[in-house]
Amino acid sequence: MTELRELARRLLSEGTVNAVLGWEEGPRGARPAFVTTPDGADRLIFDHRCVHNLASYLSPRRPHLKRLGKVAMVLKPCDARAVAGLIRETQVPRENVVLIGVRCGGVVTDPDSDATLSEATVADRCRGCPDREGKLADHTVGTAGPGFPGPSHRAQKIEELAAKPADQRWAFWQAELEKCVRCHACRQVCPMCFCDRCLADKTQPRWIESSPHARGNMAWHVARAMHLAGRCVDCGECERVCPQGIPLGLITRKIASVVAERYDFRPSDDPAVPAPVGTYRMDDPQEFIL
Amino acid sequence: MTKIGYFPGCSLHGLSREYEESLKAIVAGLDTELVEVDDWSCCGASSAHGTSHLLAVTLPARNLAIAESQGLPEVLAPCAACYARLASARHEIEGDTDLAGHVNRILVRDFKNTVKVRSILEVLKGQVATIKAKATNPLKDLKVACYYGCLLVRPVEVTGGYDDPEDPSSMEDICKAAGAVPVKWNRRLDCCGGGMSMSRTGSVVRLSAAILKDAKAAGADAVVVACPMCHSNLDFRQKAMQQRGAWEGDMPVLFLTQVVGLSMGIDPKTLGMGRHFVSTNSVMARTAGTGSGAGTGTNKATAVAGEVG
Amino acid sequence: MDSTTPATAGGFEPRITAFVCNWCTYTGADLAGTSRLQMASNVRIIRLPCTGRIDPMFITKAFERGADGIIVSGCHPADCHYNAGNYHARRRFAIFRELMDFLGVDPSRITFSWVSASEGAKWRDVVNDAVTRVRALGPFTAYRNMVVVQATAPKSSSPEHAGEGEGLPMQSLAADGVAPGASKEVTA
Amino acid sequence: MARIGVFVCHCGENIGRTVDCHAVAEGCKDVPGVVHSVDYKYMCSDPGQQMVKKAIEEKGLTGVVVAACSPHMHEKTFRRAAAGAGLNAFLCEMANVREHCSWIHEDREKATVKAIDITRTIIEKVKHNVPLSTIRIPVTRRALVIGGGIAGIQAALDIADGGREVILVEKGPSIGGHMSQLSETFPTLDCSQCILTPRMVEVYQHPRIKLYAYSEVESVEGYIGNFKVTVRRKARSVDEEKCNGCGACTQVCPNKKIPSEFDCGLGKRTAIYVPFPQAVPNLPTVDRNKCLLFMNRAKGRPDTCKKCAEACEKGAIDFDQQDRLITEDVGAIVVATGYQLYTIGKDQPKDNLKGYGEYGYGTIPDVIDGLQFERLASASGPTSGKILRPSDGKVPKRIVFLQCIGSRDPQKGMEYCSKICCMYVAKHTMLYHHKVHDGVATVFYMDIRAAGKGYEEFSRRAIEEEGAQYIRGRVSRMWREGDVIKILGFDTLEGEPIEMDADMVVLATAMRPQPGIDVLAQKLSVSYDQHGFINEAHPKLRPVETNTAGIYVAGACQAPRDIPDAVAMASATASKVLGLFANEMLEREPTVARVDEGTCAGCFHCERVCAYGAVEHKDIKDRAGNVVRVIAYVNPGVCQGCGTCEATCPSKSVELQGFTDEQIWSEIQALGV
Repeated sequence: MTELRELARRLLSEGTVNAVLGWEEGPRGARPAFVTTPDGADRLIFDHRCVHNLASYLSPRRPHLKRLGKVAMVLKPCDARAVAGLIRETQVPRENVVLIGVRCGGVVTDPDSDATLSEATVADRCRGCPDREGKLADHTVGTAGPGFPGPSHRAQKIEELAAKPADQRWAFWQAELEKCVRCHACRQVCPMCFCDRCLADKTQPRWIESSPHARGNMAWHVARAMHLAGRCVDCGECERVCPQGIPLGLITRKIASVVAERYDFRPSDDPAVPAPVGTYRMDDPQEFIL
Repeated sequence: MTKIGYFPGCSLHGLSREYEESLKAIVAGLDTELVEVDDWSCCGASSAHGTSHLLAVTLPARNLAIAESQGLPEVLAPCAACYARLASARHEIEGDTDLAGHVNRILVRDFKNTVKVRSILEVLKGQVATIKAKATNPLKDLKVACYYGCLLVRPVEVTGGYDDPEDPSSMEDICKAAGAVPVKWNRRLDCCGGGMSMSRTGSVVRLSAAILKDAKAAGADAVVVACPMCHSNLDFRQKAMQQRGAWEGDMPVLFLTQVVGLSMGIDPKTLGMGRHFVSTNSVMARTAGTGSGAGTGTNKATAVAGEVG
Repeated sequence: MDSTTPATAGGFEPRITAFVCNWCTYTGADLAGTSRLQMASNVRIIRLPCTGRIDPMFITKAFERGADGIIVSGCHPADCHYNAGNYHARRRFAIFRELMDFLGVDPSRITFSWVSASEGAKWRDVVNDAVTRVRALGPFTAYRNMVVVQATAPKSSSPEHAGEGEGLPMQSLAADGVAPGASKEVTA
Repeated sequence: MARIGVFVCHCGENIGRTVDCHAVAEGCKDVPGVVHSVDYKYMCSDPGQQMVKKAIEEKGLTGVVVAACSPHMHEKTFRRAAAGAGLNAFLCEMANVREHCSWIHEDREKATVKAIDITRTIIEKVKHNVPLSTIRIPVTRRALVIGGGIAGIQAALDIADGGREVILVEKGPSIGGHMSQLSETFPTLDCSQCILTPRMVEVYQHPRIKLYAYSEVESVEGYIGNFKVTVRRKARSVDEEKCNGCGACTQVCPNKKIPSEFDCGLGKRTAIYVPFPQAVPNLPTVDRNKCLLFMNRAKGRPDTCKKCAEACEKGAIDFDQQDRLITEDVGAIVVATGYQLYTIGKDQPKDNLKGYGEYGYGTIPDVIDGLQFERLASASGPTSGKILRPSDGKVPKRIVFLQCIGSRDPQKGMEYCSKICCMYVAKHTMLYHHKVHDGVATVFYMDIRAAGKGYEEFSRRAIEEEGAQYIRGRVSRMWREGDVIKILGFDTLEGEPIEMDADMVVLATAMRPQPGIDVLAQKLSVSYDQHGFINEAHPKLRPVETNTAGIYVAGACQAPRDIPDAVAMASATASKVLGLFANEMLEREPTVARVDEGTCAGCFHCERVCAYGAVEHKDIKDRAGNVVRVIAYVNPGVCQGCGTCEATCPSKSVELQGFTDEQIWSEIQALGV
């Protein structure tokens, strides 16, 4: 923690950055912090409650970045994958941001103040997390916790769901998708959703019906899943912020496992590694094509 | 010990008993156990498919249904004609659900057509390594002309293409494993006259004589067959050929199972070597070799009996 | 009753939309026409320059607007008029197909095929097989009537997921069969 | 508000027989936006087109839908008609109710319902069409001809004589193709070399033809008018400038036992060789697989034999010569790669092809194919024109010719007829009769196909005057007894099996395209059929064009062809190419992609999927000139209109004109329940 603060104070006092994006203690738990003065650096904290993916603040669409100018950003290794995605898709020039990587031991699901990190409360995505020390960082601080063994509960649920007959899966998702009120919080929080005008807002033609009935929601969640194929870094924010508690992580993880199996691709924190959609191999599997 | 269904067919219990005798003799050596299809009936041969297609399919289907109820995944039909009838019935039923339904109604049993039909070449070809290993008496100086006839490797859709229909090699491979020396000759796949044996003996004499001449010209000491019909036309008819001046010499005609038996050192009597019309003494002389129990003496008496039969 | 496909007793005839590429499958369908190859009349073709142009949104929209089945067809790999359109399409649809299957849509409702300009007969077989397959599956009212479902189902105030960290209605998965509060489909 | 005109065509009875065209016209009347809906017997006829023009002028139509045949047939016709009446051509679309409806259904009621559906989808689409103007792009007025056989030679000469530059690429050491291997040609029996070599010399001396022999096409990029072709000039190990073609090197080469490809293996050649006396270019080539020096180098041993270099006064032999890659800009490409003969061997290049076990899989001596017989009969052949048996050099007194070997035989993989065999077998019987007067030629045939000019008379002459014995039937088996070939066949006219002896058997084997044609077709992104023959754009109306604009096809690479066909097609491609090069700029379909700069997020997925590199980065600057955003820009000249970018773009900010999302969406809506 102190190492992080020292670094932030130095960067701010030297003027290399105009602000440091990190976390601070909020009234109901950890919350994102924008530190702009050297002594403000003491507000910075990092612990198992810092669940947010700050990368979404880097998207040029967000006003914060424009106003603040050059920033430094504290990022967990999983967040680094999101930053790499933004760099890969020419949204953030690498030189415009200083990355402070923190060694991470896993975080809980919700940043509530009294949350304690344990086998029961750890976020599902941290189970079996491969790299608790990110490579994409200018500075790396903190000490990595032991981490938690896999496999992730969501993977088991996906297996369960996949094993059920099609009509039961259909019924399950009907029940879930029907609850969606199309608040698009999942879109607003996602670092990879940086389009100026989203497909869901395009009216001519309206591919995705705007009214929040199951049919329109199905089109929206299909479009979202297809756009995230090979790009979603599993930061879990969409599922956390969904007011209706829809298990969006199941969809993104299912797509991620399909992409991993078929094209041997896992999101990486190296911007040079191309995402699978948009590339191809001559011998891609095509067993489903007559 | 692998189990395989066994469909003898009328010839192997009749005119070509030696084919069954030699088959049963060598099977033990190949750690295979023959499970005869119980209460098997005639496969229909050429007469059935001459009269009615449904009859030609249902007769073999009955045997396949029995084998299926005995839990046999595969059935060996050593006689080429039985093999052809059983295999083509299985092929036709598999491709035609209406026919399958009709056959089921006639057989009054639930026949799912799961039994695979194997020819003697397929089975022995699969055991070439064992035959080579068990060849205690390799038939080094026996030159053989392997004769396939018309049904063993054709039609390729029915046989599943276990051997090239135009340029087969399985019988040669088996004979080589037995130590014999297959010769290169031309009429391996020519017709021997087949079912015309009785009705148009003249044709059989002409066709079979041409085959024997070609084998002789290629320097064969014996012709090897795997079909009772071919055997009877080539062996039994040699006397008629001589009477009609179509063929002078005499060429022993052996069953493939007998060749394998000899190489295993099984004594000729058990292999039914004496049952042929054309004496097989010349073969025994070449294959006596060091094999145990290969006494030539016994052959004379049985050969004579064979002559008369 | 025309051509080779016998109508089922109930007389249900599926509506199938085909998204095909202009250079190979559309021309293959033309060839099937010039060769007078008879086929089921349930398929309506929408022409696109390349399978690379075919967007998963087309398929969800077609299902929404009443299609019972979809055919997506284009040039064989390496034959694409635009060199690589079909390679991109192959990846896109491999993922889309698994997604729809995961969401409960029977994958045999969507037929993917490569049909070249000289394969008129193959196009006829693709069409006839797809029509037979979708006819057996019956009308896809489950998709186009989703909007109706919401009105009839009880307000799903299912308590089990409130406050649970994962936001995952565990009970709904454990329960065998239809999750509580889910739609009671009104089958046509 | 749209004012759409719908014109339903009966197409004589092609559509009218199974589709109630009047009902279709009536069915579209009530569609919102349709102000004119009629049906007529022949829309593509002049009166039909006049109807369209009159309706556009009188009713002020803003869109035209012609429900008739496939757009591949008459889209151009009706778009030209619409443009003639002042309506932008791209506001006119075709609804395919013939190939996709009337021809493939018989139930009139169902076909009519389907026709109405198809027409309605196109009506909805046209409502969202926008006027487009054709794109004009520069044309490189130089042509590439691939293949130096008679077709390639003819195409190159015609284009060059038309005043345009030509690059002729030939894979072999010399041009001439299979025609140079023939002795005489049917139906006039004039000597093949005598009519071919002048053309070959003409190519060599033509100022506007650049000949790349012993070269292959490595890669092709670009599109009509702007192809960039890379040619690999394979190393001959002979310097073309220095060599004067004296041939001294070929005399001294020690390795003389190599089967000559030109003589189909009947003659022998040296490691450094000139394929045949009249070769153009007259340059020797070192066969690096057979030259002792290169074989040693391959094993890392020092060079031993350099006899050819020592014998060469000009010092033209250069063992260190490497392949050279040369890039050429061309505007059009003619594919003329010719054919190869099917072989009856056991292993075949494709698994759907089978050999002829019945004829010994090609292992029986003195059983040869048509080209080998040509080499025997040719004066420059291994036997200097005498018909001798390859096995023992004796004169064969009985030759049996077998027609349709591989051709018209679906079990072997080729169900088509190879067109030329009936004629060249008749020719062979004549050549044989002229050279061996007491020889008996027997031909087993199924039916003689002699449809060309003077062909029937030619084959009758072979039978009636030259004594060829024609037996209608096939040969079931063939084997060798002693030094005689036994033939077992059947005479279907006599109804009797036949067994006869032959001293030599000539198989008229099927024509297949050259090996590697599929790789070349993929480089050119041209489609080909299951045998490998290149697909023409339309068998009747566009036989020498392919579906890829700017790429034409001539000769036996498109289908079995005889020499008159190949030459005619070659001249046809030349006229197409010269037509293309007639004007400075080339008009191109404006169906290209365009980026909506307002909503593009600059993620550049589109750039990654574009196969033509048509997407560029464009800076959006504010008034002060500093860059605010970087977005995608599609270069209309380069974009080929595949639309993959639009399907990949998450925010749908790029629109492919002619196939925009709105158009497709409206087509899907029209099919809605």
